[in-house]
Amino acid sequence: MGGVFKRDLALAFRQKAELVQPLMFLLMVVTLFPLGVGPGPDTLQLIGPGVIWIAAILSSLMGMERLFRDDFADGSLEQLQLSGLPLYAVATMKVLCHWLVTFIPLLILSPLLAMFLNLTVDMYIALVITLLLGTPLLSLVGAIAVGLTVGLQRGGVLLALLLIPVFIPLLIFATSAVDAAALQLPYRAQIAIIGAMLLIAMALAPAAIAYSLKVSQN
Amino acid sequence: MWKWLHPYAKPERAYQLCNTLLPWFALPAVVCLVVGTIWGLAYAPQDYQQGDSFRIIYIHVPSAMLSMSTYVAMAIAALVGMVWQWRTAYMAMIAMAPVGAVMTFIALLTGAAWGKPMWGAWWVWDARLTSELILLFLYFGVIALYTAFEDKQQAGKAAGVMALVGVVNIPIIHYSVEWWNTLHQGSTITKFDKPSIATEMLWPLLLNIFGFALFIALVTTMRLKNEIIRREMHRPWVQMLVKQKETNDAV
Amino acid sequence: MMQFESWADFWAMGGYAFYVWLSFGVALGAMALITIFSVIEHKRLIKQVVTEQQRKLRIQRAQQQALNDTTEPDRSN
Amino acid sequence: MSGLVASELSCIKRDRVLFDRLSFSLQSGQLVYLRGPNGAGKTSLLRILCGLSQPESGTITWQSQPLGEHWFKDLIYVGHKPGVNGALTAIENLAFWCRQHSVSASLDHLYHVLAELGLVGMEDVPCRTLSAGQQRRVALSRLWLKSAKVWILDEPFTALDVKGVAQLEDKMKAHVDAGGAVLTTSHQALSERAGTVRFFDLEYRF
Repeated sequence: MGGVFKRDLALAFRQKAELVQPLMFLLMVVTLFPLGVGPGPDTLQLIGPGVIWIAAILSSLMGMERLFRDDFADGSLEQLQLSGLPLYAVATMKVLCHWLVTFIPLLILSPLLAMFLNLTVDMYIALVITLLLGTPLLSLVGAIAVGLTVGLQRGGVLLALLLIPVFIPLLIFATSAVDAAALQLPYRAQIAIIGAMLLIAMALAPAAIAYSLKVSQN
Repeated sequence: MWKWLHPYAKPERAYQLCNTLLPWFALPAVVCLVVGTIWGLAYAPQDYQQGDSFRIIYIHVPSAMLSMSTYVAMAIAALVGMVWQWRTAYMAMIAMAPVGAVMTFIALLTGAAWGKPMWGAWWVWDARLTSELILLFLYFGVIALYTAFEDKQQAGKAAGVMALVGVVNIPIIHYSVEWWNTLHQGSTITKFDKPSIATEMLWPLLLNIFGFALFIALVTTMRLKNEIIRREMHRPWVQMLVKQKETNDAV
Repeated sequence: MMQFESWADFWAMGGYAFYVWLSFGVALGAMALITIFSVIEHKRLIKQVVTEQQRKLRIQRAQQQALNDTTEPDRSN
Repeated sequence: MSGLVASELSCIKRDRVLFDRLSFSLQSGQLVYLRGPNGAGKTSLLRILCGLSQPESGTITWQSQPLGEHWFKDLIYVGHKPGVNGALTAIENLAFWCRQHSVSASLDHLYHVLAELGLVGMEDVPCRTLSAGQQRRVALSRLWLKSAKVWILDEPFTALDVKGVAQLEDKMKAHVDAGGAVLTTSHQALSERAGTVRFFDLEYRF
């Protein structure tokens, strides 16, 4: 199991372009908003949390395909399935690795985004907490859809079509937490709900990912 | 029940079952819809607040209710297909999807047409309308995934997984949208709440809900029949069936 | 007991005619469309099965023909 | 019954019946050569026998038990896709594979096997720079690494040169003589080096 993790990390760092591109995309999308709606600090603060979260979801959709695409195409996934290791565990490892290499850089980038959009310190703290809890959810649920579309030639847009509606609750609770932080209100409830969703996903998603990969192998 | 149901997992038997069920859905559906709609439009009393515009309720509420239930039914069919490996269950699931999407569309449009006189705007980000819109997206996702696959067996399984993911999400979406709505509700929006609906108003509504349900069942059976033929085209029983039909038509 | 005094009243729907009839019209239209599409599709599929059968028949005949062609020279000799 | 036994297998792909009620068995000491025209379902059958995909109906047992961990332990499958990641080197690919399949092979042994397959000097370059035949050799080197009872090989000779084909045939014969079993498909006939071959034919069905 550790082998999968190590290999995926090594692969991620060997294909740095794929790692960096979604991040650059994220940065550019966030830049578009002040240009589009005007640089008023209050406006930016108002839309900031939503913009960051929407950009995070979109950029994660861009890089999501990478999760199983190469392994499926070159047959490594077949060999993994025939190794006798439980597929759900292998899939979970891959998701964990994917999360680390996609979203940790995003977290590192987040202060810059917060500055661009004029977020207060309280808002930034709330944003980081929601990102920490919410992005694993993106990876886990996203992996199910990636598993389903991995065998298709043009899975990219379809993936977004499948996932965007599913991610709406996360977007709502996450932005509402940051909004609450802006008004100095407690936002524990939102965090708790995101945490609960994450727990449900952690319980159900691995089996669903394994199943969807099996469907794709058929 | 399992023993009784199992033979119908075979497409051929399922097709026969569809044929027997079809008239039982068709006739009551038409009767319920016609009676319910005429009753609702002409005989039900006016709402003292909304006047006659409230009559849209007779299609808005049934379609909104049943668009959700159809999605749940899809997920149940997918689960049955997954657990017992029934090919027909997946076919039934995919037969339901377009009907459910149409119901969602009707619910959205009637919601907008109702909203215009009530709120003064065609589209208001009301909790129920927003959930319906997201539900429509979920339907789109399932249908798009199904059509993307060349191998329909695989397509059914994949769309089934997505339907299940969606059904786990529906309550969360519902709750989250309601949360979001109360949070951002600046102006006072009168919701669709039916304040103590009178019984004379209720009967046609119930009739129409029933009629819509039967209509969905009817179209689903028709589409299921199509799906079975499409998938079993090369099997002898389909060819026999068509031949029989041809000779019947000739006579 | 009908709620409206006259037919004109009924069609006017208390001033909400456009919204009410739009809703009912579109609902009816959408439901009719999906039913009609399903029926058309059924007919199309049946036709497809028939053409499939005819194609199979043609293939069979061609094979038979080919078989006859190869055996005929033997007979003439 | 010991060995790999499949009974009453049916497979439907794209709503076409590839095979129906097919029974098949593979015993130790057998080299079975699966023949059939394109689209007859050779690859589908192999993948079903491996346990990669599920048949429409029917059962498969290995040593009288349904396919499970004990089967994967005894199986090497080399499919159309080599299962070699292009960004990793041959050594990395093989080391990872060995670890996944709980095969303990030292680094020296890996180098040795790759050398035997004529890949000296290509052990530590990214696999995407290798030619198709060389990648195929990397994939096939699994046969040298894991001691499995059953080999299921889907078109193993594709892209191999004459020497490679001969080497693989020798390896297959040695495996069968040692009591192993091989199930393979190919578009070219096996030469005599491979030893006695049983044929199993799949027909194209409409």
